[in-house]
Amino acid sequence: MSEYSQAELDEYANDADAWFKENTPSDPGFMLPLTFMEVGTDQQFDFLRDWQRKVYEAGFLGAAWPKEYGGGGLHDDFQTAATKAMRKHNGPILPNAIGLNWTGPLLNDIGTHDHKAKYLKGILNAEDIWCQGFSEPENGSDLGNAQLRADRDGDAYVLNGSKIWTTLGNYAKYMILLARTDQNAPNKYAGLSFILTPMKVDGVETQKIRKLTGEYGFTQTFFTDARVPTDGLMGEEGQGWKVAMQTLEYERGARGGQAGGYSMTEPDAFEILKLVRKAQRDGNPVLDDPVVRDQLVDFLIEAQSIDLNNKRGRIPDLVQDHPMALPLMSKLVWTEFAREVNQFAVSMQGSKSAYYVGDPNATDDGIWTRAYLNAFSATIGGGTTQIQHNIVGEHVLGLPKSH
Amino acid sequence: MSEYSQAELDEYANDADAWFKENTPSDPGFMLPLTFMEVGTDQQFDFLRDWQRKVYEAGFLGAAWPKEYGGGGLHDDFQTAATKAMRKHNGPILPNAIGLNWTGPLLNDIGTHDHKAKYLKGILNAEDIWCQGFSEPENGSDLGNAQLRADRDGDAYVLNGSKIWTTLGNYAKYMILLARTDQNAPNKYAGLSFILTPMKVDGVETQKIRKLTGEYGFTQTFFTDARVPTDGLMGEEGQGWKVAMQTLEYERGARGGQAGGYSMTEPDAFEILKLVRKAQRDGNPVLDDPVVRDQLVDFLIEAQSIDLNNKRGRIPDLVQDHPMALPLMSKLVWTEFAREVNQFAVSMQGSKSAYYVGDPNATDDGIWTRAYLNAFSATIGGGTTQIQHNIVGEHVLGLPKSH
Amino acid sequence: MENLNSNLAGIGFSDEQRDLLDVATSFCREKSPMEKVRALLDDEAGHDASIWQEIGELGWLAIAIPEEFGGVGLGLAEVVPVAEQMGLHLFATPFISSTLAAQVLVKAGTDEQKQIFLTKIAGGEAATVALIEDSGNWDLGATKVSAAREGDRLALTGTKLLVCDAAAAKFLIVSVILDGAPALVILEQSDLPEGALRRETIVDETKRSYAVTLDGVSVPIDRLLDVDKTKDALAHLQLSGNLLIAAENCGGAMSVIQYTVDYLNTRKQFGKLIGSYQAVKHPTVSAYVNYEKSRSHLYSAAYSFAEQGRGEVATRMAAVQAERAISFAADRSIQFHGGFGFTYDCDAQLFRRRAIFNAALFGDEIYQKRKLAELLL
Amino acid sequence: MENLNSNLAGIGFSDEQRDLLDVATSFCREKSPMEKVRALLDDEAGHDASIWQEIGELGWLAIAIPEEFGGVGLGLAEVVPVAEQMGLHLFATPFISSTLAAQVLVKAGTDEQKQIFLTKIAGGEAATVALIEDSGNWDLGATKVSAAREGDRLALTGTKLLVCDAAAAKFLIVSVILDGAPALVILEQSDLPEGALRRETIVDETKRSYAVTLDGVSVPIDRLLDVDKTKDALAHLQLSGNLLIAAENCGGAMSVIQYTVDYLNTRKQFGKLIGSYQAVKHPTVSAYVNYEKSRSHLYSAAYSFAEQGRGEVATRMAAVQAERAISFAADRSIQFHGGFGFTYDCDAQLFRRRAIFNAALFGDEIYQKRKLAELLL
Repeated sequence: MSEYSQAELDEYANDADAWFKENTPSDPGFMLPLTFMEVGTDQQFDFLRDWQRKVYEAGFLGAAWPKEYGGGGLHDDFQTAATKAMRKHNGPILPNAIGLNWTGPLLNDIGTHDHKAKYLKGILNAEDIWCQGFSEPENGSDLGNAQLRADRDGDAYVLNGSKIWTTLGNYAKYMILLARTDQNAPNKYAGLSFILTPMKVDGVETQKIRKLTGEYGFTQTFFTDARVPTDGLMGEEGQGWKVAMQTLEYERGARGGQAGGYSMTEPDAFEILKLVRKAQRDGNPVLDDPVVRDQLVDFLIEAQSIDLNNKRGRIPDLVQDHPMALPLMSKLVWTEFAREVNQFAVSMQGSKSAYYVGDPNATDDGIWTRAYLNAFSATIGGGTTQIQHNIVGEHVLGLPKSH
Repeated sequence: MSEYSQAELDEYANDADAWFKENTPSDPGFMLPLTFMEVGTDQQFDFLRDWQRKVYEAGFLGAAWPKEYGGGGLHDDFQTAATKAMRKHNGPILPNAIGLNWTGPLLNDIGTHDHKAKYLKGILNAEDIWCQGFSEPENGSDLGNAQLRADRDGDAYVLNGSKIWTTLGNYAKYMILLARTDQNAPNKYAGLSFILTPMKVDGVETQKIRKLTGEYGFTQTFFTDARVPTDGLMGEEGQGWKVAMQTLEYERGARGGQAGGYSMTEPDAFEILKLVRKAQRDGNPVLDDPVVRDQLVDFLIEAQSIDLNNKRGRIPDLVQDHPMALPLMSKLVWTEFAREVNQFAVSMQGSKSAYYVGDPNATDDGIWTRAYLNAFSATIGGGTTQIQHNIVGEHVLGLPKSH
Repeated sequence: MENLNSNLAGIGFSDEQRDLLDVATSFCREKSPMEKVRALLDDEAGHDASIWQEIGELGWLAIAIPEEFGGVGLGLAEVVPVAEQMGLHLFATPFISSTLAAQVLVKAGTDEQKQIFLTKIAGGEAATVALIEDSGNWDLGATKVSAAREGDRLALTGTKLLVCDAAAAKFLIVSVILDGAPALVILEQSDLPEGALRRETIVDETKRSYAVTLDGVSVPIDRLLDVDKTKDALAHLQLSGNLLIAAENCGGAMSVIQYTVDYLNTRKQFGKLIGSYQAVKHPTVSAYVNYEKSRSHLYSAAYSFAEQGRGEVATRMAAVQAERAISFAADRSIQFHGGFGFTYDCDAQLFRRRAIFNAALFGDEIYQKRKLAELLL
Repeated sequence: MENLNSNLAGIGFSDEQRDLLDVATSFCREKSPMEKVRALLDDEAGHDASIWQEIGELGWLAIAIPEEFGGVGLGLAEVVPVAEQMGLHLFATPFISSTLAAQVLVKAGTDEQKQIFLTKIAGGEAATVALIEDSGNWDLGATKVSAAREGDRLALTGTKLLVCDAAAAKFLIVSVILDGAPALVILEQSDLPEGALRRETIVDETKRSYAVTLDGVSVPIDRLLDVDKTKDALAHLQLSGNLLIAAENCGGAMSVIQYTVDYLNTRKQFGKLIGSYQAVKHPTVSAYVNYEKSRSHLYSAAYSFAEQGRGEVATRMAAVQAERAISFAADRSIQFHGGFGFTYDCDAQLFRRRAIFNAALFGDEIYQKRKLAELLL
């Protein structure tokens, strides 16, 4: 990353601010998803893909990725400024989350020149949507036990098995796949490899999964003698577990290198306050109730905790004792907060909480109940809250393993 | 237990009511313990021992134990009526808890005639104080791993080792002891025996343990080549674990046969309300604060839960689905409630919560803070709250063991 | 202090309750297996008319109706075990709606109205109550829907929301303002013009509720319930609704816990049954402990329901504890089912949605606790 | 909404804070090992006079005092790391009391008073503030202790409670009512008659506090602080007290968590380290997460302390979160130490008692949250 002057950064930040102010789309007339895991219709997907391409082409996505592969070649601080502007103007989410936040950083860190040339630009301009194939139906949390077979046959792997909870699986051109290449490895981890896998080949089929909200957004992917090129191998054969763990560190924010922007809107104390300021319960303004006010203060304190944790994490002197603590606990904290605050929002509606998305009497079109139910995708996916506790306990506090 | 008429029961209940009304001692001029685990001074102990003897001699303790061994020979319902009267008049606790609630029922259920003749009356009249020797310093929760040795030598066991958390250990004449009689048993449980052990013999020494409250109440007991008669063996040699488990069922209320009365005052919503009604926080009556009122309602609901659980447990048709659930969860529920409600009581005092027992400005002589700290004796002792969760999970819900 | 003591209820269980619990346990298990519940989610009516007829024939609708009007002459205490077992199986019927309509008639109907309408319910006809309005006020007397006298008729204006089972009901009892005071009016289904009912999109897909537009509806004056008894009837209705909802929620809590336990005992991760992990086991135990407390409160409320003061305290406590029990149990059930928990196919969501919907009808936990503070502190 | 946004603070960390954190970390670790803390529990003074002198020499008391009065000229933001590290080691000194007394003088002292008394504190002399009374009012202006003008003197009446470090303090700053309005008066130790100080029995045995009887005490009028600045000074004192207490609690939380973790990593039950049981591990993680949040709030409060609005919000949030962090961590630490946790020898109780005591001084969680609701909603 290059040196830069404060003036250059300021100019870029101003440009970004002006661009997002000008170009952030207003209400499209249909409900937009709050996270990339909630893209349920083609209409939503097309809209968000266009939006991502626009942001990229304006120079506000991948600003710190290498120029030769489609990035901006700038210092990280530039992308940070662009993302801040996007957030300020409430830009919609960027849909290609797995590509932007996981695959891209991984390619930049350990990919070959060919990998980078082939994949990076398509990630940024949303031409190539990526999905992730770690979980299997029988191994949701126990990723190391993945059973999908990848048998080498010449310059191809022959894939057989199934992956589940594939976000955007039906739109994806590529998958990052954790597969078993060695059935006889000395332990379950040693038999795994990490493969960049094309989705649009024979023998790969996706099937939509209906979520507890009644909507769609995930798929199960079935592999039946699907042949994919071996040049998609990341790391050595048998090192898939290590690569997958590295990938999860990007997800948890414990490693940097993400393209920028955001693919989820974080739970927002402001939004809750907006709801509560207008809400009536039992015929009275919610804010008249001291008990509700007290609970609301709890949520505002917690929202500030999340914001301040993020900011403190960038001050090395204030995280010296446990440098990895804040990134490793981040997912745990915000996902549980999202669940709780949305549950609270539901109860703030009084009798109106009976309604669901689609009823004309539903408060804010029913998004609060939907958001509460959707919140489980984050407390479960990407390592359940229970597993996050193990991670913090073992990796930060040094407590013994639980199993 | 004999047949009886309602008129007989009514007369007995009236007598009990009249007796406790007449004889329940008023304020002795020093602080009385709320549970038998909190007897910290000789003054307290002597007072409570006298009280127990008086209750027994009046016929209101052990009413349902066999007449030939010092009991009243009446139906259980009589003792229940007497205990109710004791509670109604706020009688002090009965100190010989291990004898009345654990040893006595065990002797009645599986003891020999000689055992009963030797021990039961002394339990009831508080002549012979009993203590319990299950936990060891290295095995607080893992009772099955007890290491105290009992080596048979003629008609004596030679005891070596140490027991801890012995309530009233320094006053006790006897201990129910879980000891290892077989070092080579096929598993850790099979080597254990359950022995009624005299405390006033050579080689047995007790040492007081200071509690987190700053007071005393427990001892550690050291055995050094102490010789005790083998006729104290309960059950067969090597069956100690089974006998100990049976004993714990008396403790948890999962088996009946206790002598009656009570050795702990239960957390009481009434007492908290008394405090809250008079308390000031920040210059204002506590009850003016809607947030406090809301929390207080939570505690009242929970206090009712405990009371109603106890009552429902006596209606077989209402516990058909899980007959053991209510007794097995009882300890978990009330001990945690006691901790929480006393913690709440501390916070209700506002700036006065800074004071502790002994300061003239302490609210109610500081009993609330002391009660909160003492509450841990119950959430830890007799199987921690964490272990109680395992018990309910495994024995009631049928969930798999955790270790 | 004495005041508190006298306000806290005991518990008991009658032979009639036991008999009804027995029969409801097996009937609900047999008639409402989960496949049936699932099949009815997309059904317009939302319940099986032939099973509803069976329920009528069993006499369950007659339980709390006086004998002189074709009823059994028992009270809501005996209805509770039935509602509990229905909740346990997410059994969709207009049973609670009809029972509540009957209770209103018992309290405030004229002799003639009782003769006509109570007899209908006792005989197995569905009915319901129309109470909630856009204000969301749970005080049932605070209605803005109005009735005006026009000769010997009453002309109604306004809209009622969340009227459960309105399409199945042969008649509805509607709370209105008449002459400046709350009143109750009986509407027959035929009194409603076409389009007066709009099926609402509600979070609990096992249930059916409707917005009912009353503008232009007019009924004869003899449909007006005894105005002098309206206040008492509305108070009774508030508590009756809470009691039966608590019963449904309590049953639902047990059901979703058992559903969770079954999964924890079969699903393995990291080579071990997930129920062996304390991070999953202990909260499941907490959920179960909540349920057991809730059941104690429920049957205490049933036992003391008719008693002044105690009955209200016990019922509101039961409502709070049951809402907590099912909400927490279902929330944790979704979580502990992992990825499957996030799908529409996992039944945990049905119970979570049920809890949200039920809380909306007669006042949620926050509301009940405020009432309890007024009663107890 | 804008209002809320402008009230929420950011975070930053100055070089001076970093330097003070470094030196305080090693000094406090060295001077206040747990054996020393334990030894001081039974000591009448409760702190080590020679170490207190060292602290004076280090210049820590001078940190937030202007240079013209012998100080370093920084603010409370730079005091926070010191208080945090003291809290971490349960380091008993009159540091916070003296710092608070200095803050009052900075805000409302006359030039002459500053010259005399601020210089003393900057030079290492202990002082304190006497605020709390029998009413328990945390509004520092609501005092009933009164001062009456008698010629060129002020005669005081009433009793102050929970005056920390009153015996060690060379002078006390007392809040009183004078001419119907709050005022502040400096008392030198020599102004107090024999027996005016009574050591109180407090829950935190590491600290010393006193009831101070003021009846009959009289001081020259020049001990009166600037009455026009009293209101601001008291508001500043409320927040300063909360900030430093939050720092102490935050440090204490980390300490008791580490103490717990050490035990969980050595104690075995059922053949396994107890830290491997999720029922123990996960709540310990929750305690730790609480602590990390608390530290973020603490340094945000330090950073924004001087800012109108934001500073108060950040400080009260920090106070709430720190109280929760240490209370929960210490409560669970007692529990997870099992039988040992129930003994006087287990250090967890020291932290639990500390949390209770600290909450009493400048308003507990419930109080702070009410203030926050007023500020934010």
